[in-house]
Amino acid sequence: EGAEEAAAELGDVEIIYTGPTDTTAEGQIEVINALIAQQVDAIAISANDTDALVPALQRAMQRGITVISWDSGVAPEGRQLHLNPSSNSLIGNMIIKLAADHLPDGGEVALLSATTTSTNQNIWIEEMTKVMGNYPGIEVVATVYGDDLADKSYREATGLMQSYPDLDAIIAPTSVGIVAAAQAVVDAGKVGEVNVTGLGLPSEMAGAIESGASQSFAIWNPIDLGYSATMLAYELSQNGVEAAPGAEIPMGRMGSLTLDDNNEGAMADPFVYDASNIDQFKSIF
Amino acid sequence: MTDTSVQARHVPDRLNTRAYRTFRSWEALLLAVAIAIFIINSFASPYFLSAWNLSDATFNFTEKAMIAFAMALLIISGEIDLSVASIIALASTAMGLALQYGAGTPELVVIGLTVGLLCGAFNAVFVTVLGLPSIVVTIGTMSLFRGISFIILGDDAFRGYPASFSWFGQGYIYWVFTVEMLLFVIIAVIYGVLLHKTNFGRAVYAIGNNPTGALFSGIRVQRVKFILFLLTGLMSGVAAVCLTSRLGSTRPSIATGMELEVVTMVVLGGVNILGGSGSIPGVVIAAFVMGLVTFGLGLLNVPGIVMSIFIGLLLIGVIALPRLWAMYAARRA
Amino acid sequence: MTRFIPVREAILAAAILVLMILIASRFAGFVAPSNLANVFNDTAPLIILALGQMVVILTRCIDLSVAANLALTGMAVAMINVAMPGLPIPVILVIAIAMGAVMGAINGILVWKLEIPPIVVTLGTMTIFRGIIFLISDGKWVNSHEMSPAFTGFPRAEFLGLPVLSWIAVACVIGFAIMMSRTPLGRSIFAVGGNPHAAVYTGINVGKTQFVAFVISGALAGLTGYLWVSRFAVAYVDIAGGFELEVVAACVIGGISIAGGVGSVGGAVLGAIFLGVVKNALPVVNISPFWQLAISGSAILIAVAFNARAGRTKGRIILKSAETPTGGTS
Amino acid sequence: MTTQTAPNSPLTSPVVSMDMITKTFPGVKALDEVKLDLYPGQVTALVGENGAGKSTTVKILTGIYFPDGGTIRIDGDPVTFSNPNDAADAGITAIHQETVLFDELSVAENIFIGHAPRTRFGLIDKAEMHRNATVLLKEIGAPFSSYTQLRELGIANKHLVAIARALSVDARVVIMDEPTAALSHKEIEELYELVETLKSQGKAILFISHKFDEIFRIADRYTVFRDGAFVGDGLIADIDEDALVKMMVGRAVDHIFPDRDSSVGEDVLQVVGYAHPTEFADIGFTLKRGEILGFYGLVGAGRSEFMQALFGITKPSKGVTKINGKIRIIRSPADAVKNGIVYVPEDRGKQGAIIGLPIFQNITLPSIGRTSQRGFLRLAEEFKLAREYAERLDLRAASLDQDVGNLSGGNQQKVVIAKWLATQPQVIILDEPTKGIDIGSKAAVHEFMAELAAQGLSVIMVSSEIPEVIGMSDRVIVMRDGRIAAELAGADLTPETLVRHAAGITATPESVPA
Ligand SMILES: Nc1ncnc2c1ncn2[C@@H]1O[C@H](COP(=O)(O)OP(=O)(O)OP(=O)(O)O)[C@@H](O)[C@H]1O
Ligand SMILES: Nc1ncnc2c1ncn2[C@@H]1O[C@H](COP(=O)(O)OP(=O)(O)OP(=O)(O)O)[C@@H](O)[C@H]1O
Ligand SMILES: [Mg+2]
Ligand SMILES: [Mg+2]
Repeated sequence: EGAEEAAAELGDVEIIYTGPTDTTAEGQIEVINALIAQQVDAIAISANDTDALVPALQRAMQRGITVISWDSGVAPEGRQLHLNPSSNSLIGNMIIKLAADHLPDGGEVALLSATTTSTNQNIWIEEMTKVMGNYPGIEVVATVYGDDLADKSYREATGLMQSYPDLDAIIAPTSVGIVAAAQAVVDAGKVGEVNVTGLGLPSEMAGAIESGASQSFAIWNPIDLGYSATMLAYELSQNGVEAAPGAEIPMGRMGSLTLDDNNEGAMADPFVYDASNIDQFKSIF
Repeated sequence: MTDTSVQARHVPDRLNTRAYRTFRSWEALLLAVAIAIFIINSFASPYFLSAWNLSDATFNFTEKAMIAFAMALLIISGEIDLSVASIIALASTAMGLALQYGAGTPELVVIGLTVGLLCGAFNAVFVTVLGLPSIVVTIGTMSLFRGISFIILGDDAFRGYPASFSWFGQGYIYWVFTVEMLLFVIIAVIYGVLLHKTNFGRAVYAIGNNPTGALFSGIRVQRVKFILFLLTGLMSGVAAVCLTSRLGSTRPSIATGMELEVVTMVVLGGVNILGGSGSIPGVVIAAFVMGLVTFGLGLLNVPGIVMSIFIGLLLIGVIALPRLWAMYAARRA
Repeated sequence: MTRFIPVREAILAAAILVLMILIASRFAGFVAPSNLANVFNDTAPLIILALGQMVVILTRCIDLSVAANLALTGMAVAMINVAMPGLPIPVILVIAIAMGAVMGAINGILVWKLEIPPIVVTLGTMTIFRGIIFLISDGKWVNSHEMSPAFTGFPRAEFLGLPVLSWIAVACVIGFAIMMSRTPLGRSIFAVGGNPHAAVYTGINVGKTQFVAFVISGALAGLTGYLWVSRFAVAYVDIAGGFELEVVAACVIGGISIAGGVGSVGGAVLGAIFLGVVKNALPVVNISPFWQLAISGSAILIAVAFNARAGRTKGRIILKSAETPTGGTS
Repeated sequence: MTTQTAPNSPLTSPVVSMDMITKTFPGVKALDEVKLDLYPGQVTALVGENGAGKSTTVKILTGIYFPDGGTIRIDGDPVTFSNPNDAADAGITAIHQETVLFDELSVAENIFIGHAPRTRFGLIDKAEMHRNATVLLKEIGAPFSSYTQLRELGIANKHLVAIARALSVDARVVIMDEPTAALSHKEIEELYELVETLKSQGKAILFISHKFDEIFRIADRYTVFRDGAFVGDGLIADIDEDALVKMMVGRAVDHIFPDRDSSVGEDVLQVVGYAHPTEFADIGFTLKRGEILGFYGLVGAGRSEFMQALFGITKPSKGVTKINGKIRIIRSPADAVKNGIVYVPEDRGKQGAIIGLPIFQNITLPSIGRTSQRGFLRLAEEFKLAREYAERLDLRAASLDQDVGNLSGGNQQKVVIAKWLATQPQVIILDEPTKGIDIGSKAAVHEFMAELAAQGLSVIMVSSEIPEVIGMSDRVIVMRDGRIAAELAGADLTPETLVRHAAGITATPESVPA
C-alpha cells in the first residue's frame, strides 16, 4: 500500500510485488533471477536470510540494478543500503520496556522468537540483552522459537507458562508469535498474570488487547515502510543518488534517511498501541 | 528331448506391444509439454528468449535434478529417500564447520561429498540391514539430519567461503554455460548409462518389480539397494556443494522442502512411484519442464504459492490426461 | 500367538510411560492430571488426523494433502464466519466436514477412477489446496477479533472437565474402534490393504474402498480444520504447514504398516500421543530449541525400529523338538 | 467313495450354461467362442493344457472378468455379472487357482469376509462367525482353529481355508480350480469326500485338474479346451484317458517316465549336518553327478525350507556344503549361483518370475554376467540366449518382449525353469517342478530332467506326487517334521514305503491309496 502511494506520487514508477512459494532463500533467489531477467530498475527486498541472497543480489547489481533491503536485512555486500523500520537498538529497548513498564517490582520474562534464522529478530534480541542492565529486577528466563507457526508458537508459549509458573510476561517480537502467545494466555486462564507484549499489528492484536492478554505492544507503520523503501529505491536508481556512509537520502513525506557505516538507516520509532488507541488503528493495518 | 515334443514354436523377439508404446509415448508427451511451455513462455514474456536469462533459469532445476537422477533409480528399485534436503543441510553445515578450521576448496568439496555418502549409508543401514521401510526411515532421518545442523549452527550461519569455492555454484564454463549445467549433463549421462545400459540397471528394474524374485534370481538385492542409497546421498552431497557455493553461506534451513520437489520431478519424469519402471530421459525432460514453468511464471511475477498450483496440476494432469483420453477413446470405440 | 498386535501396542504404551517418567524426573508438573489433560487436548488434532490417515494407509494409500486440506477448510470456515457471524456452529461443522470430504473425494476419485498412485495425487493436491488458500484469502489473515465468540469458543468449551476438542477426539477414537473391528467397511479396509488381489476375488471393490478411505480422511481433515482455526483463533495460508508428515509419523510409530493391511486404532492413537508427549515435553524440560528436531527425528527412528522387532512374526515351526524358538528366522 | 447319487442322465438341464464366450487380453485371445455346461449333482471336469483358458473361464463365471462376447445362462435365463458379488448372489462360488486370502485376518474372518453374520445393530457378530467357521473347518477336516491368524498357516492349510470360504456361501455351483495341487494325500481324500457330499446335495461342480487319475475318479462329465477354443465335451464314462489326452493336446502323448541310464558319477554335492532352530535338523546327504535325487514328504515337511537354506536364502544355524569335495560358504543366492547351485522355487508368482519384466530379461537375469560385457548389457546376446531356452521348453508366448505377467501359470513356470537352465548349473533344485503344469508339458519337463541328468547335471527334485517321485528318482529322501525319515532306493522305493515314512506310520502298512 505504501509502495503504491509512493508510486502514485512519483508518477513514472511501476511496482512489481512478488514472493516465493515458501520462505526459503532458494525460493527468493528464483524470484530475484526472474526480476533480473525483466531488467527492473530496482529491487527492494526483505530477506529471510542475511547471507544466502548476497551472490544473487550482487549479480543483480552487476547488471545495473539498484538493490536495497528493508525490514529484514541483507549483508552489506549484497545491497546498496538497508532501511531499518526503526533503529535496532530502539526496538531492542522498546520490547523490554513494554514488558518492564507493567512490572514495577521486577519479574520473570520470556522471549518467543520466530525462526532461529530470522535476522531482524535476533538483532533485536541482541540489542535487548545489551540494555537489560537498565531494568533491574527483570530476568529473562528463556528464549524459545515458534518458527512463525501459529501452533508451534502457541505450544511454546504454553510450555513457557508451565515451566515458569511465576512468569510475568512473554515478549514476542514477531507478529505470528505475539498473537499465538496471547491466545495461549487466554486459554491457560492466565490473563492478568502473564502479559504478552512485543511487536504485532493492531488489526491482529485487537482481540488480545480487548481480552487483556496484552496490555500494550508496538509496531512501526508498515505503510510508511513500503513508502520509504520505494522512495529510496527511486532516488538511487533514477536520481543517481549515491548510497555511502553518512549520506542523507530523501524519502518523500518521511523526511530523509541517514546512513551509518554499514549503509544502514532507520525510519522512525515504533509506535505503542494499547487499549486507548487500538480501535483507531485496527482497521488501518 | 526334441523327439517327444512337437516342433518348437517360434517366439518372435519383439512385438510392439501396447505397454511398449505407452512407455514410448510418455517421454514424447512430456517433450511436447516442454516445447509447448517454451513457446508459450516466449510469447508471454519478452524477456524469456535471452541466453543469459535462460542460463539463470537453469539454476531453478540443476541442483534438484542432480539428486533426481539418483532418486529415480532409488524409486525404480521400490525405495524412496525423503531426507535428501536434510542431507544437503548437514553436508553444508559440515563444510562450514571445516571452513572454520581452515579447510580450502578441495577439502570442502571432499567433506561435502563424504558427509552426503555417510548420510546415505546411515539410511541404507536402516533400510537394508534392519529391514525397515525407507519412506518411514527417511521421514525420521529428514528430521535427524537437519536437527544435527541446527544443533551445530543454532541461529548462526557459516559464511566467508573462499572465492575459488564459488566456482561450483556461480562459475561459468563458457559464455552462458554454467558449471552446474555441465555437472547436470555429466550426471544425467552417467545415470542414463547406469540405468539403461548396465547389469546394475537391470538389477534395479528387477528389484523394483519383484524384490523376492530378484533375490531368488541371485541378485544381491540388499547390496544394490545399499549402493542406491549411497548414490542418492552422494548426489545430495554434490548438490550441497553447488548450493552452498551458490549461496555463499550455510544456514540449517538451507534447501528446506527440496525433497518434495525432487520427488515431483522424478514422478513427472514418468518414474513409477511404486517402483519397477521409469527412465532417465524422462527425468531430464521433467527437470526442464519444471524449470521452465517456474521461470516463465516468475517472469510474469506470479507469486510462488500460485506457481505451486501449476506444478501440482501439471503433476496430476500429465498422468491423468492420457488416461482420461484413453477412457474417452474406449467409450467412443 | 494370535495376539501379536496388542503386544506391539503394549510396547508403545510402555515407551510412552517411560518417557513420562523421564520427563517427570525433570519436571514433575508435567504429569499432573491437569497438564496431561492439556497435552491430550493439544494432541487431539493429531489423533483425529492420524485416525483418518490410518484408514488411508491401511488401504495401501497415503494422504499427504491432509494438512493442506485442513488449512483450506479452516480458512474457508473462518472467512464464512467473518462474512456471516451469526451462522450457528453445527452448520459450520457440517460445512467443514463436507468441504474436507469433498477434497478427500477428489483425491479418492483420482486414485480410484484414474488409478494414479496416491502419493502422486496427494502430493499434487497438497500444493493445489495450499495455492487455493492464497487465492481465496489473497494472502491475508483472518484474526481472532474478526471471528465470532461462538466460533472460537466451541472447541474450548468444557464438558465434564475436558474441552470439547478433547471430547471430539475421544468420540472419533471410539467410532473408529467400532468401525474397524465390527463393520464390513472396516473389514474391507483391512482386506484391501492386506491383499488387494484377493479382495477383488472376494467381491470387494478395491478402488471404491480406497475412495471411501480418502473421503473419511478428508472429512476428518475438514473437521480438524475448523477446530484448528478456532482453537488458535487465526487462519492464514501456512497453518499446519508440514503437519502431514507428523500425521504419517504418528501412524508409523503406532505400528500401522506403510505397506497396508496391518495396524490398529489403538496403535494410531498411541503413536499420536507419543509424538504429542514428546512435542509438549521438550519445551518444558528446558531442552535447547535447537535440539528439538534431532530429538524427534531419533524418536521416530527408534520407535519404528522397536516396532518392527515387536511386529516381526514368528515363523511356523516344523521341528517337533524345536527348543524355545529364538525368533531369528530368515 | 460314497453312494453315487446322480445318474449320468443327459436329461437333466444345465444350471449354468456358457455359450460363445470370448475374452481377449492385450495380445492374447484367451477364450474364443467357448461353451461350457454345468449340471446339478454332477462333476464336470474342465481339462486343457496350460494357458488353454480354464482359469479365465472361472474368472468370467465368478464375475472377476467381464467377457467380450457370448452369453451366460442360469437356469436358462441370460445373466450378466458385473462384479464378483453378482456371481455370488447367483449362487456361484469358487476355489481359485491362486490362494486369494488375507494374511492379516483370522481364519474366520477370511472365510466370512463380505458376508459375515450381523447383530441386531448391523455390526459383525464375531461369536456367531467363529461358531459357523468352526463347523465348516470341522467338515473339511482342517486341523486349526478359526481364531488362527492366517499368516501362521502353511500353504496347504491356507488352501483349506479357501475351500471353507467357498463352502461358506450357500451355493448351487461350486468351482474348484486345481484344488488338490497344494494338498497332501490325506487332505486330497477328504476333498474327494467333500465333492461327493456336494454332489449328493445336488450342487453342480466344475473341477479343474491336470491329474488324470482324479478326473477319472470323481468327474461325471468333461469339457476340453485347447488354446482358448472349445474342443469337445461328454460323459467321462464314454471316454478313456488316452482319448481325452489326445483331445486336449491334439496329439497322442505317452506319459511314461523316460528311460534313464542311472549309472551315476562321482560326488558333486555333499551336505553335512544342516540344522535350523525351528525348521529342520540333522540333514545330510551326498549327490552324485548325473543323479536325480527325489525329496518326498507331506506338504509342510520342511523340504522347501531346507532347499532354500541350501540356496542361501534361509540362514541355517549350522551345516556344511561341499562342492566337488571343497567346502563352499553360501550366504546368498548369488553365492549359490556362483557355485553352480540353482533353485527353481515352488511359488513362481512371488519367488520365480519377475512380473513386469519381459520374458527375455527374466530368462537372462541370473546369467546376465554371461550375456553382458564388463557390466554393460548386450541385448542381441540376451535375445539369443532367451530364444534358445524358450524354444527348448516350448514356451507359448506372443513375443520374448512380452511381460511374463501375461503368461498362463504353466508358461510362467517354464520361464522360471528356462532362467535357471540358462545359467548352466552343476546342481539344479526343482521344487515341485510340475505343479500346475499340463500333461504335455509335464512329460516334456520329465524328459528334460532326464536329459539334464544324462548330460551330467545333478538334480534334486522336491515333489509331492508319488508317481513322479518314483518314476524319476534314482534315490529318494523322505522328510518328516523337518528331519530325514528315510532314504530309499531300488526295491525299497514303493508308494507304500514312501507314504509310511512320510506319515510316520511304523506299524504294519495300512491300506495306502495310490
Ligand atoms: N490378466 C491377463 N492378462 C493378459 N493375458 C492373460 C491374463 N490372464 C490370462 N491371460 C492369458 O490367457 C490365456 C489363458 O490363461 P488361463 O490362466 O485361463 O490358462 P489356464 O488354462 O488356467 O492355464 P493353467 O493350467 O496354466 O492354469 C493365457 O494365454 C494367458 O497368457
Ligand atoms: N505361513 C507361511 N507364510 C509364508 N510362507 C509360507 C508359509 N507356509 C509355507 N510357506 C512357504 O510356502 C512354501 C510351501 O510351504 P509348505 O507348507 O509346502 O512347507 P514346506 O516347508 O515347503 O514343505 P514341503 O516343501 O516339504 O512341502 C514354502 O516355500 C514356504 O516357505
Ligand atoms: Mg489356470
Ligand atoms: Mg514346499
